Amino acid sequence: MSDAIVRGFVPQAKARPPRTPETHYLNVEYGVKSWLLTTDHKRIAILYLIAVTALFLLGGAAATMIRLNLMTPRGELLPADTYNKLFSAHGIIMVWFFLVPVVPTVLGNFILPMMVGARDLAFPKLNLISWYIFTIGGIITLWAILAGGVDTGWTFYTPFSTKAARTNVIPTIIGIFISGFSSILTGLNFIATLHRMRAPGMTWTRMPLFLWSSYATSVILLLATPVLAMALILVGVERAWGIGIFDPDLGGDPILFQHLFWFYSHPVVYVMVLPAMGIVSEIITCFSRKPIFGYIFVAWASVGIAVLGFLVWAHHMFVAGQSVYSAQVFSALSYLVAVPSAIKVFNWTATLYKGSISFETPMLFALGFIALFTMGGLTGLMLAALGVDMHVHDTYFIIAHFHFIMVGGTVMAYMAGLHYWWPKMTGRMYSDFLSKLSALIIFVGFILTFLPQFVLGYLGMPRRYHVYPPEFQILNVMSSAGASILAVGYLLPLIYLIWSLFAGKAAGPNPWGATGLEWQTPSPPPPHNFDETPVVTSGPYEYATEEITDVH
Amino acid sequence: MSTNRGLVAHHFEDIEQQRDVEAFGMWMFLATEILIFGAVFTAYTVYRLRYAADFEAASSKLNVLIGSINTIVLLTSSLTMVLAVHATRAGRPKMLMICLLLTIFFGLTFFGFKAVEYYEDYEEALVPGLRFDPGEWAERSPPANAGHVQLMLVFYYIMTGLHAVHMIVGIGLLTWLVYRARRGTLTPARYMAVEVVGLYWHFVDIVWIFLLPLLYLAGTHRASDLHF
Amino acid sequence: MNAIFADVPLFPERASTTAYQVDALFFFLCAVCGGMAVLVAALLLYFSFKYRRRGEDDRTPRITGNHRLEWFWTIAPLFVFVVMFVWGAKIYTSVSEPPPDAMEIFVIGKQWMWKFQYPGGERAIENLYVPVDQPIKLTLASEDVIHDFFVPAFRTKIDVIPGRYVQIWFRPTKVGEYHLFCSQYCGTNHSQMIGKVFVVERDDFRKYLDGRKATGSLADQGWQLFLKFQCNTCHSSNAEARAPVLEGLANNMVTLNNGKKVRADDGYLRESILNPEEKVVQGWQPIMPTYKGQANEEDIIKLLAYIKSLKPGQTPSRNENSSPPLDAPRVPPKEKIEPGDRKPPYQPEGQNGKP
Amino acid sequence: MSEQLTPTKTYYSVFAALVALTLLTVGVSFFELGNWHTTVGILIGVVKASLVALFFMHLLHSSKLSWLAALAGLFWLVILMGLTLSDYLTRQVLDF
Repeated sequence: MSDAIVRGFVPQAKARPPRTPETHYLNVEYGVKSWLLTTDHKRIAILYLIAVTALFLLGGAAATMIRLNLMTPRGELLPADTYNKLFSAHGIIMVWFFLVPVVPTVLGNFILPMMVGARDLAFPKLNLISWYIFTIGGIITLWAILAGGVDTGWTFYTPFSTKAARTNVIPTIIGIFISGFSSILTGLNFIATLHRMRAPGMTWTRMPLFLWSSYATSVILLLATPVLAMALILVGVERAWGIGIFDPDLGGDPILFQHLFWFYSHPVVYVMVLPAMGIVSEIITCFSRKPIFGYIFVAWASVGIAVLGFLVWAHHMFVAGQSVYSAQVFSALSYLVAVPSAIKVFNWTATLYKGSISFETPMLFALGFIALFTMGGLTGLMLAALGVDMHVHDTYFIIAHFHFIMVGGTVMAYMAGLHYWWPKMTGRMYSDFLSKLSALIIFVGFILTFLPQFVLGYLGMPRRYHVYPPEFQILNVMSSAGASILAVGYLLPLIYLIWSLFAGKAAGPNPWGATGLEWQTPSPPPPHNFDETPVVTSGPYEYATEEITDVH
Repeated sequence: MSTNRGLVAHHFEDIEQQRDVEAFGMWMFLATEILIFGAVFTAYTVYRLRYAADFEAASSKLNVLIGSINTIVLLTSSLTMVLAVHATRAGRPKMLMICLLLTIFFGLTFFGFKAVEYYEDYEEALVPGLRFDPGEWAERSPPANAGHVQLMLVFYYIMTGLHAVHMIVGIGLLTWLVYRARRGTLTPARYMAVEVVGLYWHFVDIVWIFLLPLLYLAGTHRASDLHF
Repeated sequence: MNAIFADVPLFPERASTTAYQVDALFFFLCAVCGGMAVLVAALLLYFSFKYRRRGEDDRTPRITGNHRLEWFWTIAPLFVFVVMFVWGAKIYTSVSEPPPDAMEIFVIGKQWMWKFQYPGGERAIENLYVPVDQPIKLTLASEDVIHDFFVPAFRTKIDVIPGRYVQIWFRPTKVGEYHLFCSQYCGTNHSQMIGKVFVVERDDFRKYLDGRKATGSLADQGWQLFLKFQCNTCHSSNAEARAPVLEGLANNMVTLNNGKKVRADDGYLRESILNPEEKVVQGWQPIMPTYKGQANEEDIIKLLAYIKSLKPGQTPSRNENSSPPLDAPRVPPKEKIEPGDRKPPYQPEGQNGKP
Repeated sequence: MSEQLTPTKTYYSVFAALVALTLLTVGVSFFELGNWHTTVGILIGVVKASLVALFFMHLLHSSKLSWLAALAGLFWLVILMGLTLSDYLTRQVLDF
């Protein structure tokens, strides 16, 4: 590796004591109206932050109820119907109203235009419209869930959702359908921005990796969401009309719904995890003060995941009665998509080599991400193996696997990104001790919650079970105990982050000594980000050069 | 940048960049639309291959004459739409107004024919769940499976219905253009609004180009099928 | 502490041949994936410790990559993946192809119970008894929504889909009592759509069946339905028959009127009862009415068992002994029809102790 | 998008071609083609759609980005259809 060493890292001179600029995007205007009619991507990001956090708390509350109910094998706490509605609510809220939007709309909206050196996204009004669409969709879905609920699970499998369910399926579907357009418009906005709004000199290979992964994410949002929208419409039509396309009585095939559904819902897993990977790439380089190892591989791995991610959907249907040949094709393709993920993990690890690693809060979360995501990804390999999937499909093994990816992966990385960019977004620093404590609590709570579920799953406990055989109780109690620790871990940041708004120290433009155009602006940034369009002359992670602050 | 002040939004460098972005944005939206319709087309293909005979039987009951006339009506509206774009860029406001109104007119003509067709479908008991006679299909020679016929008809309504929704949105957008044309804010320098709405309108036309063979032309027709 | 954890299972029992195959692959995957996880975790910890920041003046080398190394970890996993894929696919394929000597049991799922029908006509709900060391082929149908037949100890699972048959097979290896779960969410009482699979010795299995007191074998019951639905009006073996003879039809190839050939398997027979005009045999008119709504999944299973049992010369001809029209007050047809009319249609390979 | 205007004559000839192709596709449906009606109809439809896209939607003179978006939509449609059909076309074994 020594041949690649060019120059060494030379620390910068001590910065001036940080202070908050006088005019920034937060105080340039005041009043509710100035927020609700804003087209500033940074303010819209804050609007999303509020909406998404509220929904996360609701989804989390549902999860808490589920875990409480599963403390005892007879499920005394909740009636079966309520339990079913709760896990459906948990899935629907968390997938469509938290995990999918969270990183693109909050961190992406805030950081992406600044990272490319633009004054805003390509379509600022569309961006605001997206937020309204998202909010309206969210309100309709929440109304459906709170006024009677829906008990189909987040997967809406036919013919249960079309014929048997007696709950608010149609309003829920309408809510998800509407919010889907928010995803589409956000993706569209990002792609247009990345193609057309990059600052002079910001070539594709000089883009930070968060931008590459945002691009890949947007492609998925743009091309997968419409299929889900249509699949849901078909369910709605069949349910409302009493006659439809997945109806076995007419010769329709209920499995067809699963094809359409997973055509969206598998790639959407990468919508959740790709931006998370982007965040981690930013943070690992920053806190080890080294350029990313193998930039081109990591960048193209994002694109590879986005494309290959579309070719594997039917691995959710290995035991669902699809053809044996088709199952083999999808199993083989599923292994391909593991390759780019593996590349990323190896390259992050290699980036640490010979670095100068400091363990600030974002870095702790990012390291937690790598560990948990690796476990999630590796168990995914087990699921891609047809023989093993036959046993663990639809059990807690699956639950554990995708929570490792989505909670251990996406949420961990979101926390990392939030802590990383929080000083930029608010101009304030949060409590160092409490934030590190919460990183630790979340990691430990997570492991305790979901590791037992792998065992439960291999033992055969099916998912979505309200009651279960008594021998599974101890593992379930362990999991529930872990969940309560996890809950504390998630509530803690809520407290100290809000606290930091009032009592936090001024952060200064670049508290982490990071590269990247977003750190060239004051914190919080001015309304139009840059007074002068910045000119980029070097790659994204010039940590190992003499000058790290000067990008011109 | 200074020459185009007022034309260019604050976050763009120049008008070129802005136009490119606007066209690209609409094309991306159309890629999304391809997959919206693509999902239904995929479902349709699955059953079309599986129940070929029944789908052809059902298709032969649809009104091929109205379907064909509507195709030509839509193609004409596409022509007037593209002429509207041309008129804007050539700086001919009167021609622009005429073309926009003609486009709306052809769009409404399409709906007129479509309404007649839907009404006839109802009269002929071709509406599953509302008015449908399974016995009629079983007694045909050769008999068709009433279930599969209903499946085909459900596709017919969903596809044409979805297309109609897009037409309504399109007519709304055209009306907005008429409003802007009257206020004189569509000029050779600011023609992108017409171009972008045009892209959308043509796409809706393309969808119908495929609905015609998929729905109306699936089986062999006889001269007697040509009626209103 | 020990007392609490003494009863906690950490690994499911193995009670079928498939279970051993699946576990072998699972252990392999655990070893490979576990190895990788440990490697990554160890590197993370080691680097984090070794290269921790010692001061603000730390210098870091500029390492931007190493193409040879990167290509290595791009390509190398693929070889391991091929092994995983082939191994998994082999197990999966073997599970979808039942051996010819398998005993067939029909399973019907409905909200929220499992119903079983043995070849001898015995019926059961909730608890499935199977003899040890005997390949069992399950043919499964659903009456409402998608269910899933899952026996963890057998490591087998299959979604039961309305509108068609699915099949799965296993060979139980160990006498015992095992969980049966529905693992595809199917509504309110999804978690109570459970049962037990009892793997018993062959003798005990015979005793169990004797205790079920069937009113005739599955094929017998099918024969009654055959008469009740008056199938023999058309499907008769005499010259003026208006429909194909069903004797010896099952699992042979038939030519359809569009020239295609299909195998007359369970799925085809089921479809021919419910959607008769769909796949008409060459040389016949599509005149058969549908029996959708008249014959439920259980009836169809019985009819199938009967059709499969039909040997040449066994189709009941229409005579004065034929059953009364559909839904007329029923007299057990066995007493109305002379024993000479037909031979006993089905004997489950000498296992059935019934007279 | 700033290149010279397409002459209107082009639009009229494309329109004429589209109408002719429509008449052709409807006309063909009166012949006995067995199972080939949909295939022929789709093929003619592809020609018509290409004409509309290239001339009416100005794809011919559009930036690479517009091509990228249009082709991405089509490519993903092929994925959706192709892999879904890979299931349905290989199912006969247990299918009804």
